[in-house]
Amino acid sequence: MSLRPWFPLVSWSSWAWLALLASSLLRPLQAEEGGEVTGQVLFEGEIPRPKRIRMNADKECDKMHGETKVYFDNLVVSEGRGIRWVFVYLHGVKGEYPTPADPVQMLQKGCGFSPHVSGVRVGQKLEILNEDPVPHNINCTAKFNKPFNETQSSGNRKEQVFTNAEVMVGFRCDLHPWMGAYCGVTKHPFFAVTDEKGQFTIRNVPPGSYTLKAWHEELGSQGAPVTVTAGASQAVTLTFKGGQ
Amino acid sequence: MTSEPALAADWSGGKSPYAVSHLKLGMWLFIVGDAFTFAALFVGYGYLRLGHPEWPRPFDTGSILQASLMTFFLLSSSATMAVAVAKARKGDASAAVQHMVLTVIGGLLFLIVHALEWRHLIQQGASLFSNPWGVPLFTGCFFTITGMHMAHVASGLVVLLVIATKLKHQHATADHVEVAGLYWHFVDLVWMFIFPLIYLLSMRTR
Amino acid sequence: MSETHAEHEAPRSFIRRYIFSMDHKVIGIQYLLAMLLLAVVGLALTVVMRWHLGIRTVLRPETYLSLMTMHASLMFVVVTVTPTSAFGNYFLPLQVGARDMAFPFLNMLSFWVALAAGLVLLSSLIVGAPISGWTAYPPLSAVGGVAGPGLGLGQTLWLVAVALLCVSSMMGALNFIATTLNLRTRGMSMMRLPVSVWGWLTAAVTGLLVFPVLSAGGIMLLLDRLGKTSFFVPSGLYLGGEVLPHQGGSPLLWQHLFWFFGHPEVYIVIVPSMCMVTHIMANFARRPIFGYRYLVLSLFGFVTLGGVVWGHHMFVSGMSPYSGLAFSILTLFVSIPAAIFAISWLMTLWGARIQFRPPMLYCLGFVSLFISGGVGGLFNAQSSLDIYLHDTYWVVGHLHLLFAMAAIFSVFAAIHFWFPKMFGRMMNDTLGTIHFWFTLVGAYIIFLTMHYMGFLGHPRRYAEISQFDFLKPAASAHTLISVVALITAGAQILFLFNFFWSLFAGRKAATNPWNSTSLEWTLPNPVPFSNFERDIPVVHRWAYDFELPGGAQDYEMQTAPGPSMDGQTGKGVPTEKST
Amino acid sequence: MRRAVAWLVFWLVAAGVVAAFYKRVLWFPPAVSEHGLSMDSQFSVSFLVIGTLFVAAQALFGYAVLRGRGKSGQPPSFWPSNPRFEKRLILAIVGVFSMGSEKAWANMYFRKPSPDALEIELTAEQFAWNVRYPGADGQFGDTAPKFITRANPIGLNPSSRSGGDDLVLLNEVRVPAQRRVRLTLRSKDVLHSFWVPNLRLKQDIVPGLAIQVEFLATKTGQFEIACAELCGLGHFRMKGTLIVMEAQEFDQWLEEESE
Repeated sequence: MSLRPWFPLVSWSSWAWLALLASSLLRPLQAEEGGEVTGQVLFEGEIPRPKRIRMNADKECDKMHGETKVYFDNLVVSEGRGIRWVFVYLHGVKGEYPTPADPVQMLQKGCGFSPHVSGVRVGQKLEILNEDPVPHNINCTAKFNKPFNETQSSGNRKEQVFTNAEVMVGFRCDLHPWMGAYCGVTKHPFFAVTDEKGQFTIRNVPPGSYTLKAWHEELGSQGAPVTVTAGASQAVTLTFKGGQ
Repeated sequence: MTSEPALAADWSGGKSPYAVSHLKLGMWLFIVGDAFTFAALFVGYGYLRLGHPEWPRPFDTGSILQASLMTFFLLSSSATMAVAVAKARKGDASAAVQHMVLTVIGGLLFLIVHALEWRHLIQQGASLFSNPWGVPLFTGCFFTITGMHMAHVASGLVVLLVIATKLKHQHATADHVEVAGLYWHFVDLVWMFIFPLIYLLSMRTR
Repeated sequence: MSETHAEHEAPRSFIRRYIFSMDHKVIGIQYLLAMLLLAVVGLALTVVMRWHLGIRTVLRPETYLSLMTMHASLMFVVVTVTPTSAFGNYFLPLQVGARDMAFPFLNMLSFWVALAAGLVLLSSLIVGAPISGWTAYPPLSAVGGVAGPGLGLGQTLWLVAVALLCVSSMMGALNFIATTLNLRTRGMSMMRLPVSVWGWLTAAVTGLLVFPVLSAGGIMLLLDRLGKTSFFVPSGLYLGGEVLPHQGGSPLLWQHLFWFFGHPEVYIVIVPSMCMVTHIMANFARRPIFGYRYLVLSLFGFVTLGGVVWGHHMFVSGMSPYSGLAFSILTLFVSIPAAIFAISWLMTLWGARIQFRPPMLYCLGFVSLFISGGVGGLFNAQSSLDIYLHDTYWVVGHLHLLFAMAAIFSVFAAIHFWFPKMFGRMMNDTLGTIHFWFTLVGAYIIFLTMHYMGFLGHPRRYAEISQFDFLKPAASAHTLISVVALITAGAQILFLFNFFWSLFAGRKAATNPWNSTSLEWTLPNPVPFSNFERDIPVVHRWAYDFELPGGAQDYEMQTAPGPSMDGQTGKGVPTEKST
Repeated sequence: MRRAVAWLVFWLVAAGVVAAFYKRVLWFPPAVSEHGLSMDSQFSVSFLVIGTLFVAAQALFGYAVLRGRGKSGQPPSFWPSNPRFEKRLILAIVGVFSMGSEKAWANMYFRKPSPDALEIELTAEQFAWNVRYPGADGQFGDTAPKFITRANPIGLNPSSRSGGDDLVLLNEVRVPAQRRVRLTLRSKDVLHSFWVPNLRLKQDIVPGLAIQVEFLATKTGQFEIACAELCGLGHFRMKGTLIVMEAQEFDQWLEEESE
């Protein structure tokens, strides 16, 4: 059996077309029924100085960055006090939602995980790729899913499916101890990760009352009640206190 | 020197030149080996205990009295076992069986009081990995060592019962009783290390 | 009360006779075959590892580590039991003149438990073998899967296998001691025992004393893993992104317990090997053993010293430097009993008319390897030098030369020597000779190079060496080792072929093909179920009356009356009247 | 013919071994520490004595075997053994080694800690070396596992007074030459071993213990730190660098780093 090199291209693109078609059919339907939760996660207290990663611990990692300084991503606060990398999700969602076929990607790149925080659905593929010329290690410290711990050589692709909801599944690379990532595993699609300004948007939420939960690697988690009405946007602001 | 015919019989193979039965020799060897198991556990216990300046001493007078009671049961069961061996040697099977039953009762009482003690400790929040009195390893060592010992006592009871039954039906000999006795005394001896090292050294001092 | 099986009939059914047999001869062969199988698996792992290290990087680091762990553990199961359990089982009762072991049922149990240990070990290979090495140092081995792949279920299975091995070895040891002490035939005084029996006895005594310690340590480690106790796990470990709940244990405690077993364990393997070699060598040198009494004394030396030198595995472990000092000096004293053996071999060979048959070749190879490995030990034994050599390839080379290669040579010698008695056929001499030379030269090239790599400071258990500049020169050495190792491993096919081919098509063996002296050679092939069909023969001399002046033949069987060179003629020998 | 080939092989191997030793292929890396030099001399003595013993024993054994070849019909000849001589030889060897070796050992371990040694703390983890200098106040801040995060790898207590100026590096140990350095070795998780071949220094790092070792580096340069105790899947990659600098250069660097 020999496959032409264009075969995966065609098959993937046809899947993509199908997905696009399906989503274009579904979206107007949901938009009418669902509401939207947006907001911002803010930091209170003295904004900590970002800490530099000593990349020279691994010469090859150092080479990738040249003179650029790299900082830890554990607590990133913007000038407007928005906290980046907060995982926000709705608690108390009922009903079944189809699992997307596309995988969520997590890269090991430049001796760091990218994205640092992401979300994946139960049953959806999480694809971990090592794009660096050096080997990494994926140490997944899941509690409610099967943990695993293995070396990932340069260019290797690993696919993982989680069977239980878990916020958050931690990932580390023990070969480069400054590397860490988190992935929230949820049963429904109503989650988001805050951006540089600490802002997030969760779309197409079926009307109802929920708890909006926010999780941060170092600051812990908190929740706030939200009530979503169809076609409306609900704005929520959450505040984490730092330096306790 | 024994007489020639007896010697010839002894030497015809399959018999011992030292006039010790295989079973007895085997039991002695087992005891030597098993003593090393307990020795290693005790060494580990001592090593860990010395590493912790504030090793807990939670046992009050009541617990020590209870442990003394256990010691009493076990010691007296050893005494009845010694009598059973002597009776069996004399050929008085029924008296031997009686004393073995007494031994089993002593052992059972020991186990029951011991189990009650365990239950009491567990109710107070003691487990293999934590306890309310401080260093978690205290109960780790306690349960491991006494547990090993209890397992030995329990299996000893089974052996005693089997041999007593067999003796009653003339399927066992005085040799069997003696070997079972050896084991039982060994188990008792181990307890004589456990009692001071684990109980008395962990007595509450005011 | 009788447990000898002289009084019951040989079992008729196939299962009772060949599978669940209580006959020591069947059990000996079962051990031999099972261990050959496990050894082949262990060797296959070596091939993969050497391919990875020296030729092409094909394994993930963790896979390399699990293969390494499994190789060591399998070989340690195999090598440990083969010299004693396989040959001891078959030949100890024959050589002391007994109808069976003292406890035939225990003997059967011991084999099946050992086999179970081997199978559980193999099953851990299937679920993901541990990566903690055969020493299983905690906390790596004690805290479960957070410490690395294979350290969850795989490590637990590994521990179960070790526990089973302990039980099996203790049953075996008990049996061997009881048999040797209790079942000797008339005239077989302790000082007339063939040296091989002394070796098995020594191994059994050592095993009886140290396996319980390992099992106690194993119980504690298992409780740490399953019961969350903290015997070996200190407080505040941070692993996998969180602080572990364990509190207050000591990793060094495991090292003490483990090496209290682990060091004598080396003697459990090598002492019976040395003794079998001594026995076989006397036969092919046609010479009485030089200094039999000293040999026996030095065996006591091995047992005693073996129990007090475990700390030399821990010179840099963080234990008190004063104990390091003491252990170092005590360890140097081990060279005394070892040298007594070496001198005895040398003197036995000196001026002898050597018959260069394969069993003898393997014995000579053993002696050479033993000397090489032994003098290497004089470096490690010095605590100050061990700072440099500890955990480097020097140690790997040293232990393989002695513990693995020398021991396996003694097994080869024993297989070739006793094959005619066990299977009634001779093995092929030419194949044996070729296999011998390949293995000897291979062993030397591989393991001397490893010693040499130790000079570089090359740490052992490295899955790859590309990270370190100071290891760059070792790359070509790794390639050399790998190529030679593959050839040497390939040469083992010769042996396997020889073994199985001779099993069915070898030349039929005479009753005493090597003109040997000990009791097993008085028996017909195949050896009858109760060994000695009529009365057990009376022994009149030791087993090493070769080259007696004025004899018609150049040897005397132990059963032959008359003056002997054992220096005890007249002592303990029954008069003719009493037979 | 066979004999000629055997001799050829023998001499080739012998020449190869001699050449390898002479050219120092796979030889010890040069020692750069004070105690390393005494260890090297102890090794040389051992190498000479044990090497001689090794060659003598193998040669004697080989000779005995070769003599036994092709002999038949001759009466065996015994070599009168001299057990007393043999015993003395072995005791002498034991004596020489225990004295020499233990002296080197004592030199390293049984000396008073020098009061003016530079204090450095090394915390090993899977699979990296965290290096800590006490900073300007000369005091280490207190640490606890519960404070450990990725950005705070050794778990410095944020409210610790003396910890604020602690300098924490990764995989890089800088020390001045010709000054005693006291390393405090700790581990966050499993056993590791601090191994610098050039320093002739190897010390296991045991979690739960703080093991101190002292050394004095005599030469400047960069040397590799390897882990010598199996610590998990990244064991082979646990690499650090020891940088020995001139004293003033070191002071300057320390000042710059802790600004």
